[in-house]
Amino acid sequence: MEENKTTPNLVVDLCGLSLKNPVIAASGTFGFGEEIEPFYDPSILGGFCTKGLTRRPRPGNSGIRLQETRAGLMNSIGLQNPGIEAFVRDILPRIRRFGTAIIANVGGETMEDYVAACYEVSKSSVDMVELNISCPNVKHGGMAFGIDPDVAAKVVRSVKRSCRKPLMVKLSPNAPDIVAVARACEKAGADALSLINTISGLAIDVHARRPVFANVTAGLSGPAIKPIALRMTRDVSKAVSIPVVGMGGIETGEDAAAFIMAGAAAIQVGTAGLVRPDTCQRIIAELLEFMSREDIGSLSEIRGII
Amino acid sequence: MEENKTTPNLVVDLCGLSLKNPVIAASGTFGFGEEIEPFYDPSILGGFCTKGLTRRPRPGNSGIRLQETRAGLMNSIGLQNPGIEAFVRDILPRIRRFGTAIIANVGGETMEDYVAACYEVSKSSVDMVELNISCPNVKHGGMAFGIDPDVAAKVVRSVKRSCRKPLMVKLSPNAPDIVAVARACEKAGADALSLINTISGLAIDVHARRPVFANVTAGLSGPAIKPIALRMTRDVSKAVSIPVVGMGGIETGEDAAAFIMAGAAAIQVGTAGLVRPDTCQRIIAELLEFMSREDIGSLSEIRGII
Amino acid sequence: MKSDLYVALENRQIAPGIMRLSIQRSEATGGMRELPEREIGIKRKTPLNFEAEDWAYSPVEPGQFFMLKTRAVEPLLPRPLSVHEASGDVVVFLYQTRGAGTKAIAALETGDPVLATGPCGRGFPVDDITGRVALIAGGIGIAPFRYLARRLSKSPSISSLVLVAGFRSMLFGLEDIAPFVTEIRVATEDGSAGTKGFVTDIIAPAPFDAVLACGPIPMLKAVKDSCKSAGTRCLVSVEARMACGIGACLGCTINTRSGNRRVCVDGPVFPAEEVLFDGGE
Amino acid sequence: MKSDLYVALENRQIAPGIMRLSIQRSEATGGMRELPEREIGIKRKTPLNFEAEDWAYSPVEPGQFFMLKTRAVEPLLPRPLSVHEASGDVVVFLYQTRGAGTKAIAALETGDPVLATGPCGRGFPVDDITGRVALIAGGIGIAPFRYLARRLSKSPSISSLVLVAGFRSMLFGLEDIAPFVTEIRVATEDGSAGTKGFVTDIIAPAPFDAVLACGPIPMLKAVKDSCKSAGTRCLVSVEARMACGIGACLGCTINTRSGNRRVCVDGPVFPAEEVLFDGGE
Ligand SMILES: Cc1cc2nc3c(=O)[nH]c(=O)nc-3n(C[C@H](O)[C@H](O)[C@H](O)COP(=O)(O)OP(=O)(O)OC[C@H]3O[C@@H](n4cnc5c(N)ncnc54)[C@H](O)[C@@H]3O)c2cc1C
Ligand SMILES: Cc1cc2nc3c(=O)[nH]c(=O)nc-3n(C[C@H](O)[C@H](O)[C@H](O)COP(=O)(O)OP(=O)(O)OC[C@H]3O[C@@H](n4cnc5c(N)ncnc54)[C@H](O)[C@@H]3O)c2cc1C
Ligand SMILES: Cc1cc2nc3c(=O)[nH]c(=O)nc-3n(C[C@H](O)[C@H](O)[C@H](O)COP(=O)(O)O)c2cc1C
Ligand SMILES: Cc1cc2nc3c(=O)[nH]c(=O)nc-3n(C[C@H](O)[C@H](O)[C@H](O)COP(=O)(O)O)c2cc1C
Ligand code: FES
Ligand code: FES
Repeated sequence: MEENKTTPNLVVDLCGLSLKNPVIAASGTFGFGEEIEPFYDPSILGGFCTKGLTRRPRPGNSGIRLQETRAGLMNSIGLQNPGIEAFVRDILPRIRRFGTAIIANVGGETMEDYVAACYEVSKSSVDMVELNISCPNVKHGGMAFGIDPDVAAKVVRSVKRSCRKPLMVKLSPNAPDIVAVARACEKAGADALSLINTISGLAIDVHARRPVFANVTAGLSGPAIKPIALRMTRDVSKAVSIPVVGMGGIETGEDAAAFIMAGAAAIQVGTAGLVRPDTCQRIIAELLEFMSREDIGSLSEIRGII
Repeated sequence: MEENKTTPNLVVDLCGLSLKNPVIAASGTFGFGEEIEPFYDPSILGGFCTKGLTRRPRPGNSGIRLQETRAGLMNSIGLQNPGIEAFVRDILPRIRRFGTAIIANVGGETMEDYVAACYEVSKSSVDMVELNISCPNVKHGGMAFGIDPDVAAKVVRSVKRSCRKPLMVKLSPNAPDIVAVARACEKAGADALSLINTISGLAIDVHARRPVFANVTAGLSGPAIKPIALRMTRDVSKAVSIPVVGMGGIETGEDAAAFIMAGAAAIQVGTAGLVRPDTCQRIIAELLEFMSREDIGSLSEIRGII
Repeated sequence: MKSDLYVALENRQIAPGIMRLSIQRSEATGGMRELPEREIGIKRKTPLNFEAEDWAYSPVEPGQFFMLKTRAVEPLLPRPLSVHEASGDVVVFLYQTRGAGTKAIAALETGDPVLATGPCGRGFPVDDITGRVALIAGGIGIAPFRYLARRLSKSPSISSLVLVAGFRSMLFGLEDIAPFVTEIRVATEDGSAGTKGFVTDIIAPAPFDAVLACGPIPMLKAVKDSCKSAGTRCLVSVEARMACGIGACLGCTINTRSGNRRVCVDGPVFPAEEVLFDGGE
Repeated sequence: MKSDLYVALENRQIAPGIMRLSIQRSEATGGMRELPEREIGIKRKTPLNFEAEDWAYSPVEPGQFFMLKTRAVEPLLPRPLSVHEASGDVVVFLYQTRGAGTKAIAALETGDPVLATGPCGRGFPVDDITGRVALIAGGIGIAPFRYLARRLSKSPSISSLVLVAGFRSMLFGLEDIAPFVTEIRVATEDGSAGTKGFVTDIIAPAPFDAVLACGPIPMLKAVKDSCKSAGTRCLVSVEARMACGIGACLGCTINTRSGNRRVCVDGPVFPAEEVLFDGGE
């Protein structure tokens, strides 16, 4: 075999933001990045998304917050976070040194919340804003904005007006028509899209004869949902011309390659990073290895070929 | 502990059809019932659904038809079947002796197909018709009818006019709003509903750089989808007053109990029966054991309590 | 055909990536339905004396297979493996570790329980094969040929039995078959043993009354074609992805002259002229 | 805190449903990142001599825990287990087999690889505990107390150390702790050993300077309340469902006087008065 292959190029341009590689740690599964430091240097990542931030601090949901399912994890955290102000003041200065793209994931309950929160956080040194209109675990707001294309367009348009950083909109797999929402967000000015957030599911404790979660339903993530996430990533990629960041059940470098073949510009890793802290590091290495083995020089050679 | 408990009562009334117990083998995973005979006496079942039948014989899809995923199975069989006529003439007389409810699962490509097929098969000795308006693996028809409430209502109304047996409509989890479709089917005259059919997913062979399935997407079933199926079973049960038959990833007696607590009148077992031929037999035993242990005398005590 | 609990007796690597597994169905496990959480208390190694008798529980045709599932939760589905030998209360498999399923099988240790459903499908019609016979194996396709050769060697209507085996590089499984055949011919793709090339380079079907083949699709196709030209009867054992293995899911169908057939119950052995490789011809 | 590959040295049942697992982090595995498919070639049993030294890799606080994951694909998530002992390159766990995760751990055999992340969380502040000390354990809550008792027994500022242990019926783990405490009191719910009743029936906090408790929530709540009345300092080790164990997912939060706290990094040991059992008070 030929031996003088060059190392594959993993660099990704995400609407102007240059990422070292396409591997981004997903919101809510990576804290604010500090938790990973004992395990590896976060600078190796393409980037990471912060835990969902809201205008005001939120305590999150009470009761059980996690339930494992076959090859999956259900969660009902409920956007527990210290609020944008505390994030920008106390946390961001500490994590800026990581030398990787910081994407602020922003949640909300009202249109005004979203606009104010995105404006506020976009004035800071974060590299990008990920607008979470797809959280299934908050009663008023969150997912409601990601369900209807018109409502999604409205919130994106409003946020976009004052958001000073590239705006990535995170879509909900629970939308009746995720492609329609994607198109509406693109038209409303989104710079990029990310998908999927968790899928609404139900767990029942048959012995106690009640739902496991206080909110009854909760969001399903992990390897179980990968085929569904991959299908949606392809559907949305084919429908829009802005970059799409795919996620849902990614565990390996080959999973990452599959999402890129389905059209993703970059990918995010959530649940698999909870299973093992060094997962993202391993996925980057595996993706490089896969590309070398299969003689793929850069991601654009395989992006969207399916 | 008290020892003189009576055996729990598993009998289910499904719109006039009395089932020995709520465990029904799901369509497409049980052939025409004959394959199970070497393993157990099919008369122990509440009933079984035949492989999807169509007006004319169908060869099904070519290419790879199965792909395992984490805790799931993707299939793209494409309604391979001998057609209603051959079923009624050659197969039904042989399987009538099983002494369990036979539910004819009917697929189609056009409104006329559905009406003719249901009429034809309902004249035979089958106990019930399950109208499959949710097969994701057939290009024209199938799932398309289960996506839009108005279209679903139309096909149900038309079929119902000439169908001589109770009509159960099988819903698609790929519908934008499964509850709206359920309500429309109820209003159009459905006697019962069953859900969920498989969820549309995508698998990519990253080495070959192409989709695994010739149809690109295929239907996901098995334990991976259980939380989603359970959520939809509850949503639909709460929205309609006709009986709902729940399925999706059921593997154990406790899983069956969870679906019943979520509102199901009965349950179906698909993929788990492929993993081990004796699964339905085991689920019946486990459900009995669960009820005895938890001191539940009959299913109505727990049905819909969540 | 039954679905029962067995115990792993021995699971041994016989060549890189190639393992041999023996499982035992015994009184102690025959009645059990569930995979126990820890090992069953059976560690004795039954001496594998295959000369004596056939499988004790039902007739087994060479080419039939079992669906095997270990205690591992993943992968979900059982995996089909051909009967390599069957005798007394023991069944032996020869297999190549490829993906998740065969890896789970490779992890079995003596005493571990295995759920096995079988014997499944239709094998080679031993009583119906006569005269000069060639067995053609490609790689792990050699697995069913030990039991097939033993059974054929007992048949008075067989006059000669030649094994033609092709490998990528490493040879395996030959010594188990040697006692039962009149001749062995070997080809390797890299020329490291036998003739360099493919099995089809070292056998011409014309002198044979029957050719029985098992191996990868391109090989089966080539064997089919050359048998057709030579007018030699040809039976092939076909692989397909399976879920149930008992005919219930239609996941394993192949296209044949008589329409779709399920590999798991109508096969895996088919007359070669029946099988439409590449979906059509 | 690190995530590394260890090898199971010994995994033994010490009472019905209760197991003790020792794992070793050695030069041979310290650098490995992946769970190999078959066992690693380390079968030696390190003599477990815990008198001598502390864990070789970093200081371990009693009450800290590791997240353990075996090769089994299911369950997906690792499981938290408290440090029962830590010495040299060996960590020992005492655990009860409950669901899928602990069952997978119970299936570990000598030589099997285990992925362990730890030591995680905040344990008991050994240097900060003085005078007359009571350890209160409910059931498997006794697990961290062997290492805790050994560490406390070395502290010159401890004047007495009483272990108060409650069980449903069967006793376990006591003999490992006995050498390090001045007194052991036992209660069983069925009265089969010690006093019939709950731990709270056999200890009054007043005579103690500190009470350290680990066990089910209702017990912790009762201990907290009686310590409050008595004015005795009380520390409790709390359980919560965990996904990551490193503070990244917020799945393990409990409600405290200072708001939500993550059990995995802010705990599992908390001052009892901080913890709002039942979400509020
Ligand atoms: C009737 C029958 C008898 C068989 N007998 C033997 C035997 O005696 N010894 C032996 O080593 N193998 C035998 N096989 C093949 C064996 O079952 C496959 O190796 C196995 O299904 C692949 O499973 P896996 O878990 O190793 O790989 P998987 O992880 O399932 O897949 C690995 C790769 O193999 C492919 N694959 C999956 N299933 C099949 C299949 N059924 N056939 C071909 N490719 C597949 C997939 O596309 C994938 O790329 C037999 C197959 C059949 C159908
Ligand atoms: C910091 C910490 C230290 C621990 N130390 C030990 C120890 O030293 N020895 C020991 O035996 N156990 C210990 N545990 C508990 C152990 O982790 C649980 O037994 C385990 O999480 C349950 O997992 P499973 O796979 O056995 O059961 P699962 O199948 O996950 O669940 C079985 C049942 O346990 C419940 N459950 C799940 N997770 C937890 C949890 N974290 N706490 C309480 N209940 C739960 C579920 O509701 C379910 O009903 C500790 C837990 C924590 C948080
Ligand atoms: C514990 C947990 C918390 C999460 N919190 C958030 C969040 O705050 N904001 C958000 O947009 N997504 C959140 N998610 C969703 C993930 O970012 C991701 O979209 C989803 O888990 C699918 O990817 P995965 O299968 O790789 O986990 C959360 C997921 C988990 C498991
Ligand atoms: C191989 C296979 C074939 C199927 N064929 C049909 C079919 O013909 N008609 C139908 O209504 N559903 C069909 N289904 C869907 C199942 O009946 C069931 O709705 C689905 O698999 C979810 O249940 P499970 O998770 O228990 O398998 C098929 C499923 C599988 C796995
Ligand atoms: S594998 Fe199910 S029909 Fe053959
Ligand atoms: S378990 Fe993830 S934050 Fe504690």
